[in-house]
Amino acid sequence: MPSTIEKKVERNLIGLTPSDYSGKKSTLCPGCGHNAISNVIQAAVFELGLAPEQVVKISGIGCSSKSPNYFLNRSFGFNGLHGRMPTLVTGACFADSKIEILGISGDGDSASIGLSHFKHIIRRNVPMLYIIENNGVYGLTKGQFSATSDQGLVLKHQGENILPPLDLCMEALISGAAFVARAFSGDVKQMKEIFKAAISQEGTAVVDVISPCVTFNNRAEAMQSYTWGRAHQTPLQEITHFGSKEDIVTDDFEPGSFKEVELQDGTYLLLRKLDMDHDPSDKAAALDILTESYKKKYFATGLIYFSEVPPTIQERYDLPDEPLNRIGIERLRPTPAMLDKINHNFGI
Amino acid sequence: MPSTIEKKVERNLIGLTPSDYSGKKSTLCPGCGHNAISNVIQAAVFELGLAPEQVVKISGIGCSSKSPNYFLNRSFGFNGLHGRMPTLVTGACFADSKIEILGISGDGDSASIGLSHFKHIIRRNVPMLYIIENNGVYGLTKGQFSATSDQGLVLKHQGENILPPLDLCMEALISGAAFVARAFSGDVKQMKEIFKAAISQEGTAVVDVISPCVTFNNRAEAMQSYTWGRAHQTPLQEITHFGSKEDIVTDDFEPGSFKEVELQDGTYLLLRKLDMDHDPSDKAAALDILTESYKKKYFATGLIYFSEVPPTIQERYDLPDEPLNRIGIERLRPTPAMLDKINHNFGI
Amino acid sequence: MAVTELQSTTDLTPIVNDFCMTVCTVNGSGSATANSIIYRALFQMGIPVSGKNIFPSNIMGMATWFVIRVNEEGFTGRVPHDDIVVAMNPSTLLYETSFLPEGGVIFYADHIMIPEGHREDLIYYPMPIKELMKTVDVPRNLVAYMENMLYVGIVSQVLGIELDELRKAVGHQFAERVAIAESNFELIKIGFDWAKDNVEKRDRFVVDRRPVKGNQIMTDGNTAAGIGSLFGGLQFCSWYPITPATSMIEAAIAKVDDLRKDPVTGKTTCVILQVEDELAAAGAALGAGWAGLRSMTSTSGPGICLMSENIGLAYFTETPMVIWNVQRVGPSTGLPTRTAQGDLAFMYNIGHGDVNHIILIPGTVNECFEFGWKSLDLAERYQTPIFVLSDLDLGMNTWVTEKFEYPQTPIDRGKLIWEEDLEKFEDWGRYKDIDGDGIPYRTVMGNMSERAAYFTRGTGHDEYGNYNEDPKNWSDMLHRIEKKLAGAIEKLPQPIVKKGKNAKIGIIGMGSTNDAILETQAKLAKQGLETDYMRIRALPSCCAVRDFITEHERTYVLELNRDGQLKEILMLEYSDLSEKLISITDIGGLPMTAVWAVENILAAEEQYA
Amino acid sequence: MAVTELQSTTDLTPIVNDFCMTVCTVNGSGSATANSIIYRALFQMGIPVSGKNIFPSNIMGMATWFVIRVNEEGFTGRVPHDDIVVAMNPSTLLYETSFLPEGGVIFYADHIMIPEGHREDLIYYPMPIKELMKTVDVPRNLVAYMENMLYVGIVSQVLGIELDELRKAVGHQFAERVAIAESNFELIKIGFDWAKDNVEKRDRFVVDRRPVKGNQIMTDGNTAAGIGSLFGGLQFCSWYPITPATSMIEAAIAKVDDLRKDPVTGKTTCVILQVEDELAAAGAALGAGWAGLRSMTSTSGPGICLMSENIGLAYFTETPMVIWNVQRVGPSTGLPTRTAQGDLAFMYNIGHGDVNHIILIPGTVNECFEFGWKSLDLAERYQTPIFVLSDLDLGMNTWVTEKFEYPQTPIDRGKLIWEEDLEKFEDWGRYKDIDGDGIPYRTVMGNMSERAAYFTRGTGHDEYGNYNEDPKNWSDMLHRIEKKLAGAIEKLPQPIVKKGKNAKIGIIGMGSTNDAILETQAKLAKQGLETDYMRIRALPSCCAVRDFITEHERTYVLELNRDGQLKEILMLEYSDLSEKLISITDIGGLPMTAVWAVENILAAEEQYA
Ligand SMILES: Cc1ncc(C[n+]2csc(CCOP(=O)(O)OP(=O)(O)O)c2C)c(N)n1
Ligand SMILES: Cc1ncc(C[n+]2csc(CCOP(=O)(O)OP(=O)(O)O)c2C)c(N)n1
Ligand code: SF4
Ligand code: SF4
Ligand SMILES: [Mg+2]
Ligand SMILES: [Mg+2]
Repeated sequence: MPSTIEKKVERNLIGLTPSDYSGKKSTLCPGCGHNAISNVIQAAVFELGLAPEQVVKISGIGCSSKSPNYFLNRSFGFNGLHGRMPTLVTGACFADSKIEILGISGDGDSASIGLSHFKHIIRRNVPMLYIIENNGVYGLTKGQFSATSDQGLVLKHQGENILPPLDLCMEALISGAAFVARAFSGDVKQMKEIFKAAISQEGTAVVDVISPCVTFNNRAEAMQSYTWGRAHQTPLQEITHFGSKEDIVTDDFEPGSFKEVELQDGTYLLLRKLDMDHDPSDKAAALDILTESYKKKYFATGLIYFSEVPPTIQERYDLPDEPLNRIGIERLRPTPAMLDKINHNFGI
Repeated sequence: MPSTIEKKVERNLIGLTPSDYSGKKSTLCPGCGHNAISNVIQAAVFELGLAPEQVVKISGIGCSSKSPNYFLNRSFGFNGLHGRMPTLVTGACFADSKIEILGISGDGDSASIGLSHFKHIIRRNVPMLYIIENNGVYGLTKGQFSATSDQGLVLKHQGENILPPLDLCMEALISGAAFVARAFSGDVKQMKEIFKAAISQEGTAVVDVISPCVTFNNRAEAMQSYTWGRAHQTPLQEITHFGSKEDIVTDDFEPGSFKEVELQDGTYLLLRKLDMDHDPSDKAAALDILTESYKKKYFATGLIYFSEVPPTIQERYDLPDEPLNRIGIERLRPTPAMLDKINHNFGI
Repeated sequence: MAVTELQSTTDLTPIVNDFCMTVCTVNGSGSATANSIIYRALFQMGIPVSGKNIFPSNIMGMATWFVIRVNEEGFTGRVPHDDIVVAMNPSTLLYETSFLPEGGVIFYADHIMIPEGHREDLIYYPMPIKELMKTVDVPRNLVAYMENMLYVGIVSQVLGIELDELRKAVGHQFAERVAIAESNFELIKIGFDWAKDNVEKRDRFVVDRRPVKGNQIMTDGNTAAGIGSLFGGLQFCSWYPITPATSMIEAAIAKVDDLRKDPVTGKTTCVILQVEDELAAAGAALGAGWAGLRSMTSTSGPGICLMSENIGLAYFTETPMVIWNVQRVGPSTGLPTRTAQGDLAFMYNIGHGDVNHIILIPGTVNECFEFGWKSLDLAERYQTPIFVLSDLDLGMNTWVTEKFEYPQTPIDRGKLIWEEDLEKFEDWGRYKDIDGDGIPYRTVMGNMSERAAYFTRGTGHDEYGNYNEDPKNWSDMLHRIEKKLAGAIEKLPQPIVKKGKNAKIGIIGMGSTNDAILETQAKLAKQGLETDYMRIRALPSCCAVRDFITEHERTYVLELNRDGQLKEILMLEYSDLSEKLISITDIGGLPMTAVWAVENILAAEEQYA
Repeated sequence: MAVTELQSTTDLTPIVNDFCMTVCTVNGSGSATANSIIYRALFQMGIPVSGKNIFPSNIMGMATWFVIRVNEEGFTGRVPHDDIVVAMNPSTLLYETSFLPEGGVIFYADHIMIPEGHREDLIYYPMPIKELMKTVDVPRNLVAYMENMLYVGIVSQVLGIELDELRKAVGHQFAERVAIAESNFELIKIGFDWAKDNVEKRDRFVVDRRPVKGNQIMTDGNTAAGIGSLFGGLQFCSWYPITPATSMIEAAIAKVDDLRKDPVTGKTTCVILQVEDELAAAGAALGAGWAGLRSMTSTSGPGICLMSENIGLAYFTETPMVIWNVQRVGPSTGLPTRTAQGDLAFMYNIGHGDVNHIILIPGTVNECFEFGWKSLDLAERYQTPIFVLSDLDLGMNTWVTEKFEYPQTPIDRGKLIWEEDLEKFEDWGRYKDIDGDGIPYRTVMGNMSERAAYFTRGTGHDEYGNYNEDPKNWSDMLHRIEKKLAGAIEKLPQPIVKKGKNAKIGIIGMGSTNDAILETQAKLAKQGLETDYMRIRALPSCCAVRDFITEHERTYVLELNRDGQLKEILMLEYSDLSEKLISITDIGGLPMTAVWAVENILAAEEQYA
């Protein structure tokens, strides 16, 4: 559990304790940014009062993609193929639309081999929280460049990276994601609020978490290192997620300095303005801030973009409320009369 | 040959006639937008005075990807795999950097199955003209939705398209392309000037040509139909490509109403302002115009974006000037002394 | 050359219900509809008939051949010659008449010029298509299409196809769209009447009504497979367009609303989703299968290649899913609109590492329906990807087949367990072989029991799904899976044997060549060579196959590929009998013909004479 | 338990140059360097040695075993037990000692607690690692790493590894970085000196210097393959990271600047490019091969799956390219850091439709170098994808091998023709079999002749590359390709036979199991069973293999997979001999051991006794 969770929180809304949300012991490197994310995920799900059985974890291949094994033991998990996590989610999401799907991926996984799936799942608006544990390097294969590596980065066996990085938030934006955020493994407090909001959101919510690889890409000058991240992080706003409107306390803030947003599940998000004055409902502004932060070498975190959710892929089909995977077999097979009709039609 | 080529042009700079640039008889449907593109390509290459042997045509799979067979018979061609054209180009481009590579693709080819390659080849800045013959439908497989199909489009065996289209110009832009244009099979004059400029450009030049499929997606209300295209086309500027500065005639135009651009190969582009007043060197403006034109349902054609070209992938390697595929075998094998040194090093 | 000069052959004894007619048009002209009216009318007259479309890989303007075979004995496989050619495409006329033997018949649109001195041994019927078109008022964009209706009428009249049956066939074709049906029939009738008044029959081919068999239907394998899957309780289908698999999905799309409204809620219980590529199609079907949905995808060779990594994942995570491969000609893009049986060896070995897969091979349209539902049962029962190997000939061509039979057994979801079931197990583990049959029990997401969840991975795992690199654990896991699937063998569709009289020679075949091989068997018998014919319907093969090979002196394995892939698989499975197997193969992209098979078997037999 | 209580075994006769020592650490602690210093020093002393890293699929903090085997006779394959354990990882100590037989030796860091009553039949050497570390000043982040140098010193002293050779080995390891070498050696010496003063030798294992063989080198197969490819004139290599193939490319990256400066211009003649995935890696290598560059890619099982569509395209368009598969354990993600020979059947059949592929199978590090350059020649000569099948054991572990031999033949670009060459042909066509050997002449882009260009396609094409759907054309094309590749068979690396004395029993193996099988052969001979051993180095196999099988009463095919894949392929190729082949397989992810092979062969032999 990250230190941000106060000791007193022993049981959540549904009476479970934090340990009900824990996972296997991590086998990632000590200090790996991904471990922080695992901890925050379990804290966020705990605080939302979701039973672990209501969550499903699906991932690709990589250190990042191994991490679902290290949180939420009682949730189903699928550690699939490199780059193909979104494809598994696309099929699984129809089985039971009440289940929250967490997709966990790496930068190699989503920005290289899986880029097309990443973009197409957003286009389909598959309801899920899509987390990229972005360290700008291939961790599990021991330090090669990924498509988000800084240009000019030098790695031991690879030489210098000659290509410019791509920005997964920008990609998500133009693919039509209605919730795009960037977080940092060095700031678990902000990350937790973002995750809580993202889970409350319908449709595809994308969170690109800069998550240092302490073993292969953590030199102070690297843009995905702890040092650089800590020195350059520029939160776009202070985010707090609230279970209900009543919980929101804004007495301390000046009027006009904050904004309340109601999420689809009736929970609330409070955004408090900081220096940046970024309007997350403005797509052009969102694109601008991404371009600018890269150019000016600062590290914008927080809610990049947020809008009304277009219909999800499930909503575009006329499915029963019941989970599809529980529908009894007698309701799945058309009747003999229907077959007679077909035979009749193809017959004489 | 499209009607825009005046009769008198019988021989080009290098003494060849238009028939030296022709291809096999097209087996596409009469009226298919792709046929117009084939014609314009051969006209553009003819007018640039490039020998057909200096051009290579590489494509994926689809009606669009078949079309390289129908122009430039004397150019090498490779009709590869569905969606993988950019990968072939990535390898082939190193063989001889003096060859102009034309990549021909369809919307299914580049926006669905090949989306990741499309984006990564741009990121690598592989020198080529990347043409998408975009009809918003799968032609060769007889009419299914592609990722650029209009939302709400109805096709015979498919029902209604439930997903929003993606915009390949926008994708090219954020992937870092330094030349992004949109053309229309119904406007061969503009297309030809764009192609000429794009071929003169180093690095990846992307031209998304809206190219109606008369058989499966040409109903008047469809955004990729001739009717809709003709009714809504809004050229962003008048484009003319000139072989040299001396050829440029601007007497007719008001000062300030045009702009000259020198291309890397010493040729020139003249852009004459029209109603839109779009600055193609402004990336944010380019993104805006794409978003806006989709929202407001007009059809912006012309040069969307144009900038200084970052180093191409070839320039990032220190290659000889000679074509690599002609280097003699004796220059490819390290010497016995070099092997001795290795053996020595691994030995005792 | 004046057409009237052409002489009829002297012998005019009718040949009843036995000919092969090829209609030669350019594609995109709408001739498919015209041809379907002809074969449908024949079908309605109780005459065995098939329709095969030999089409190019493009959309419009290239030569296309539509072959209608009529055969009293019910042999409707392909034949290598034509008896009748209907020529509507000037550019290929010479080529097509080369398939006509002496006495062959050619109907041709009379604006086509028959070159001077062209074969005098044929019977020519010029058709005044352009002339007759002038008598009607047809919108310009429909002219080419409507011209086809004229040949329907003319040809039908000359052959003896009944006008009433044509009318019924038109009605069937256009269903509710009565006005369109009317205008089509009008042209057919004009052709028909013109022929009645103007054509003197000079050839021997005629059709004659037969008692209608009530249990027969006419359709194609892809339609059957699509519908069969819906009857199998298909809940999720992800796909990417590819010829010749697309029409299978389109058949399912066309019927899903009718067939799959949940009787309780009126909502749909089946999602069909086009995705970005075959990697995604396989991944999504796998994800759905994993999550407890009955799932399927359908593709052809190139798509299978792209699915191979996912297939290995499904195999090793023991996830149910069904993959149809409607085969076309490979390698590579190959001949996308031609037929073959060339993907067998690849699929049997697909995926890196050790695998063993189950392949179902339907040989009739009826079986496409049956394997449509059955494959979903097998996938869930054995928790593995089930492949169904069809092909373009079976999938896209039109066959007479028996009525689809309502599934004899209820939907089988295998060892899928929910909250209550879990209670029964003291020590459940996802990969634990509790019953000793190698098949573990399976939970799926949404199961709210605290004990239900497990972590699925393509990496080494123990009985509980935990990561494990221990050599023995790995080996045990792989051997259990092998055993699990070995247990399936005798439960798969058994081979079908058609016996000859005291035959010493065997023939083995699979899939769409069934008609041609049945005809081969009959022809061979006529020539004094009795054979038994076994059609394999699933791999790995069951012990009946061993018995069959053992019982025969030698067995010919007939297949449409270069390398004799089925024969190779049988050689491995029955290596002690391998000398008894003789491979006969053809790889030209067209359906098998009995003539070819007979010729090759007899040639091979000579060395044993 | 006090360590001093432990008794030495009574018999102290030295066992010279014959033991297996496993160093147990956690990964990420830098022990690889320490271990390499040990085996390098042994190598320098002229003693046959190998080093195998048995590591988990993660980056840091999990148990890792490094196995150093020393064997006078040169058998350095894996053995299933340990003689000596060096224990630095408390969590796995009990597990590791279970591999020690009675009299086994255990060196352990003395902060590890040996549980009370733990095996008394072992010889324990506590190492005061933490204590000794206090005597030196090491930056905190290097402490764990430097601790390893201490065990190097202690163990070496006890075994008799010479200090001078350790110093040389350290120098070799750090090359120019002299200061680092110094500080490492300092710790080794502290350990060494401490042992000299404090350890009483109570075990039997010692090493003794042997005459150094001048023709030997020590390295791993991936390094050899990467360098071999550069000597093969590799011009383009596209790749995507995957264990255990990555280090092959990294070896090429490390050397490309030194080795591949064009002697004329001083520029580079070889491009190595990491791309977005294996689809792109294969596509780019194919594009480069097509364009006239000598091209290659390297991957492992999951990547091979993704390359399958491109492989079919390369096969059918007859495009040269080389694909290395450094195998790991499948199916699926499997055991990514363990070794196997399980991809053979898949690769032999890879691609839909009929294919036949050439596979080279190096069995020594030296051959990795040789096949590195040779594969590029074969690819261009036969205009087809050439597969090279290595594995993790061969590729990533350290072996003593013969010096790399400079290629005996100049680079062969096959029938690649340019402008002048074209003049010689009257009627050139890209797919025309001008020489009757099935191999056509090939032009590439940049050729400025008006006649050079052709249109390459994966669809049916005639001799000139034009689109063609004609059945005979298709069949002819496929059969020519078959013939072309059949012509290669006797030109591929021939099998190597090691004869026993009048042996009636054969053994067939391939690849990295060579060492274990050589040892098996020797062990069997000692037990009275003479065998001949044939190592297959390429498929399809040549007639020498037929002869070998024929000449032996029976032949055991030994391989590291579940299904006996090599045996199956041989059964198909020599079906008449299939009863003579007996499959012995193991699939646990570890290299083969002679003990296991001997046991299995003897057990099988019993039924013939
Ligand atoms: C098809 C395939 N190709 C390559 C690999 C090897 N591989 C495993 S993890 C990985 C990269 C992971 O990088 P990333 O997604 O950034 O995750 P990280 O380890 O950095 O968290 C690769 C290439 C694979 N497993 N499958
Ligand atoms: C791997 C693979 N999947 C599917 C196909 C089938 N296929 C051929 S063309 C095509 C779509 C072509 O659409 P597009 O790229 O838009 O080209 P168009 O025909 O519309 O010009 C598809 C899916 C294929 N050839 N290969
Ligand atoms: S290698 Fe990097 S990404 Fe992987 S676990 Fe270690 S620190 Fe994390
Ligand atoms: S089907 Fe459409 S895209 Fe294809 S050739 Fe015809 S009009 Fe063009
Ligand atoms: Mg990463
Ligand atoms: Mg298209």
